[in-house]
Amino acid sequence: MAHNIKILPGATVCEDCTLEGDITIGGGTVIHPRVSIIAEGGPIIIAEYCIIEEYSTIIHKKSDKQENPPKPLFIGAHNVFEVACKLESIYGHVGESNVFECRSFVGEEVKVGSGCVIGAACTLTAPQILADNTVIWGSEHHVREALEKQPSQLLQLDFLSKVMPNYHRLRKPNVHKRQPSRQSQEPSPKP
Amino acid sequence: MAYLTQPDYVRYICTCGQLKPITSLYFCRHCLKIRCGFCICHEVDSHYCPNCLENMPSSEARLKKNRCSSCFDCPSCYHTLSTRASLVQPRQQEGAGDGKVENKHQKKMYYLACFNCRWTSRDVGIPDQPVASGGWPERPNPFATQINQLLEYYKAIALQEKQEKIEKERKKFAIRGKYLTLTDKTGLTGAMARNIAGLPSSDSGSSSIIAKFVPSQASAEVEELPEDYFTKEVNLNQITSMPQRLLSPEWQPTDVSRLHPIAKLLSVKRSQRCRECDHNLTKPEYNPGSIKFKIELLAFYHIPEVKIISYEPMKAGENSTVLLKLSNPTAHEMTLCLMNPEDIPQVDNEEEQLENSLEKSLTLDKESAACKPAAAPAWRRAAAPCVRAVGPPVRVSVPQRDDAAEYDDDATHDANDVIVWRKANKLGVRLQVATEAAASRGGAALLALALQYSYRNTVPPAANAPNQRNHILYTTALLSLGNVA
Amino acid sequence: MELQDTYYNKSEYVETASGNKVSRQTVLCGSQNIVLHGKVIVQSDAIIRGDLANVKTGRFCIISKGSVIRPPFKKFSKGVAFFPLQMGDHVFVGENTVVNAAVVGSYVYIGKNVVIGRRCVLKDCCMIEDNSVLPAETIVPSFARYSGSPAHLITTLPEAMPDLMTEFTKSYYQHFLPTTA
Amino acid sequence: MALYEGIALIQEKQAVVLDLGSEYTKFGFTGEAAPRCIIRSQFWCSTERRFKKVYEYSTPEELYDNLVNMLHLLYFRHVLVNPKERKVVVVESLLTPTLFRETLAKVLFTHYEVSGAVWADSPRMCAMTLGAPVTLVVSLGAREAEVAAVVHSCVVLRAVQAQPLGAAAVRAELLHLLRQDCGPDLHLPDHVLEDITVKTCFVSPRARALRWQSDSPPEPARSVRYPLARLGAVCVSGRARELAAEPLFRRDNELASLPDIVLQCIMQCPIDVRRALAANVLLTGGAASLPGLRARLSQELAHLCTLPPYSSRLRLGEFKFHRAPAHDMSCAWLGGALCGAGEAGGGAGGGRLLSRDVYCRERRLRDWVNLLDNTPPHHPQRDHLDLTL
Repeated sequence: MAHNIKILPGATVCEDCTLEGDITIGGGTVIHPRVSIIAEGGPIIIAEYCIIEEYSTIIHKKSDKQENPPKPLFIGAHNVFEVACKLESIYGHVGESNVFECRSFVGEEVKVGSGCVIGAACTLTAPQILADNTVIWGSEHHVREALEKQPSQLLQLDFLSKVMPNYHRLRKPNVHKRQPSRQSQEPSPKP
Repeated sequence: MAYLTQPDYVRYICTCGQLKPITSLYFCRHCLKIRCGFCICHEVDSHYCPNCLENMPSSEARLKKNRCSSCFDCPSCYHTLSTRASLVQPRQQEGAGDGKVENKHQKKMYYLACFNCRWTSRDVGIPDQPVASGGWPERPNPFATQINQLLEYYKAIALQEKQEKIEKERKKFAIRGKYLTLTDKTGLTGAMARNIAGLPSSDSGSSSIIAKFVPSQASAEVEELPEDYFTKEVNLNQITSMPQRLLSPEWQPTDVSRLHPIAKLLSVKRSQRCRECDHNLTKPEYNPGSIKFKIELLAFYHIPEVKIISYEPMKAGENSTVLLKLSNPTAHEMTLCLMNPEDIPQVDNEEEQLENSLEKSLTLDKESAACKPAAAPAWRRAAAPCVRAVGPPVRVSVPQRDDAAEYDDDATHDANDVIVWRKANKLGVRLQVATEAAASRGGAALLALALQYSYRNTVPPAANAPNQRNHILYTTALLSLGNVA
Repeated sequence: MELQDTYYNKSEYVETASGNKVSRQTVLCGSQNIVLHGKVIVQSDAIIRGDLANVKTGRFCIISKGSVIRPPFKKFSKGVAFFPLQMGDHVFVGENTVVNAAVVGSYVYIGKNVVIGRRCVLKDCCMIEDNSVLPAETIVPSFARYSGSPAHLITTLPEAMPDLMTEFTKSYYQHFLPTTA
Repeated sequence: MALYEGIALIQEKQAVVLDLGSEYTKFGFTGEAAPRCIIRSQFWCSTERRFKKVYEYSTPEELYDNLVNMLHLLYFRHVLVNPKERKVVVVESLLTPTLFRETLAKVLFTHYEVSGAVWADSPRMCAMTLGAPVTLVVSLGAREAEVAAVVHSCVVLRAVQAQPLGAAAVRAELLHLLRQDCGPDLHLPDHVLEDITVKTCFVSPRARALRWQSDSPPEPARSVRYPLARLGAVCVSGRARELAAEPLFRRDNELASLPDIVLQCIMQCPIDVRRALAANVLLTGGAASLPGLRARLSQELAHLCTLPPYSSRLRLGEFKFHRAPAHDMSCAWLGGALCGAGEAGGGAGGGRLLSRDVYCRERRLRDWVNLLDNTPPHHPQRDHLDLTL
């Protein structure tokens, strides 16, 4: 598989990660150690200000249903992937400001909107579309609609991007664009 | 730990006949008997909130209906709510938004939020509070006035009934009496006499309540389903589930927008008491955060513990070997003897004893033997043991527990047919067992093992009691040794 | 039943002077901020995030394979911080468990595949069963046995829990032996 | 603080009120307006490591153990009082099996050593919440529908009717209908069926229900996509939502539908209270909260009155319905709480309180089916009965 990892300036990406395929990592995003991002079915684009914690896995799966050339898996800004969560997708688009809690699993044919919370240890396998601000929790997969979007994690990102370089070997940003691929309303973090 | 994560392989037979693992048994030092949660008396010791871990005096707990005044549960997912601060002015925004813009005029307002399902008190329009704890609006019971009225009514009736009864008693007495009373002579009733004397009528209060009472009115009009019910889209997220409704029994909201934070239910610390001698078996420390006990008479600290190390498969009609670990939890050396249950002396009245003791512990009077509490020979019913120890009884001596002993690592191997190893207060023994020939294949192989052990009683004896400190006690354990092959 | 011996590859583990046995296959970030108080076992693929904040464990703790010990994050009105994570003595953390707690007391048993949410406080003597999820900021009182997702109180634990946990972690340590081959 | 709470606090020790239903248990204090807790009638069974229902028993001993565990949960986890110190009001159905009653008494008196208990039947308790002299109590429980006429605080025993037309019947029908839509392999656990019933089902008016049986069914209500934990979702069709409660009204030759047993109950009552009964119907029980159920029952009753065998024997006038001052599920409990405030809690004792001493002597409960308890004192048979005691 051709590895083509693009890391935009301002991103913090630990070296102790598995990155395979065509991956773009937006500015301000923090990727903790032991993360696997595998773009086997097509490119993966991770927008700005995402947090991807230990042992999380993001896979762009290969599938016959994919059109040719495959559409990229686009992951919006401000998403939080907590420890050991897993996102598998064939095509698709993940909105912004979602929280994938610890040990959650989002299967191939789940479309995630914006502001959603996939609760800890929830396993979504059946094809479904999560409307904006959906909150799923518990073994029974209770669903409710949150009143407002999940608060952004800019402060945490700020902290992490300051602290992590002191302790981890990082991958260097290799793309020097003026602006990330997508316009964002948020001010860019102080480097 | 095996006791928490594995099935109970070794179960002891409690004095009341229940089968329990050693961890849920108690040992009454005064009766010298094993007790279990079933045959002891539980008592509420103190109330505390399991979330903020604050004690609440029981009178206050009663007043507050056993609910904490500062902690709340989420009405949507039952998880504990967290208090979150937000700064009002210039605009309502997330408190942690940007710290630098903050100025002196900003005021902190608090709301409740659930970290599990993201419910917030703002979802249902509860205004934010200026103080971090409490102050959340309370809701009255929707039926309060009606129920008040009913309560008064029935109380009045009960009072009236009581008075009538007293009146009747008095009359009966009066008629039997030697002298005629005023009322008898004049034919006045008590009420009339009171009236004449200008005394307040005895039952005027209650009778007026009774007279004023308005019973519920039935109506022929029943609410029909609204017309749009058949065409309206159902939003499942807006309707509460049964558990959500029942969480607040007074309101039972059907609509999600009516959910309200639920004050946290308190927990109790329990003390446990022997029913026979009324001595405490456990008594926890008052402090909710403490894990210590003032009194802790656990079987785990007083009777020898049997653990299975390994065993050969049991075959019907054949002998096998079982490796057991025996430990002595007491501070005195213990002589242990493993035997078959029928070898326990006074075998013939063992069963009777079982029942008698339970009877005594559970009921007041012994004559009422007609109704036997159900629990008596529970273990006999549960399963008939089909494996028994063979050969001469295993008699060993186990040293006392010594906390320093763990540091010297010399496991002395006084290699022996019976004793496999010795280590501090523990030893491994090899036991020959035989499976009954009639045991059905695939059935549970249960070994009933009686333990005879010496026990040094450390309770200072009563002044007049004979100073008997060393006892020979018996207990029986049931060991599950897989299935009969 | 008695605990069986567990064997490990001698070359894989580092044994410290205080008796800690730590696998080389772990990720100990910011190891200067991690204090293991002796006779602690950290098995392969466990992650301890000392870089975020201090992590302290007591004696005789067992951190099983694939578990993540991670100090929790908290937003204040005037800034952010990662809380230090404290763990008492005789704590067992099962496989693939994520611990985001602020405090884990002594004599605590956490099963496998458990998620302990941010800033949870587990008091002394409690047990979280396998596959449970403890949402953020849960306080688990002593002698409580929690289970389910979201986890709630199922039943209480025996009074002898401290002794049970002590015995368990000690014998686990004693039965955790290097392969002789 | 509300006044009724004030009253309750003056009393020394409020008694506890127990309504142990087959699905839900209601438990709380006398003199209060609502139970302290309504929980499923189940407890954590540590030997089997699962939740066990109280009514899951095969032997009296197992029932005894179940009740001990359940009451332990109620006393020490929910209302947090010492059982010894409190009298108990037990609210029970008239048709509670003798074994269950006796075992419960044994548990209360011997295991928990309560000092006294009152056994109160639920129809009378439901009627107490109204204060009306004559009431026809129709209670739709988890398993059974029971109809009883309460006339001046007495249940007309010979007119008591019961049929297995409770919430369970609705759930069974719902599953049946869902299987017609989604295929026969659909398996849904009970709590999911309960949730679907509670959230989506309703009872359509009689006119609409008749159209469902005709050749031109009405336009069904909107279908609902109900998400399931693992299997994605199940589509609850409008038809299923609407027809799930129909078994309650389905008539057959045995005349065992809900309106039928209501009318039969009235028919078997003395002629001079029948009109009053029809004008004082109280529909309670957990299953009664289904939207539209009251309206439908009212329509069915009005219609059925005009048909044989009722048309020739009943002249009832209008059916009128009461609204109890409690939620459907806790109505009988509230009656118990009111009753207990007058009796057990007030310390007045009253003739109905069974004290521990008496129980220990006699070892039995009074029961309406027992000749010992319902033979009048001067009846010729009475002496004979006393001899056998």
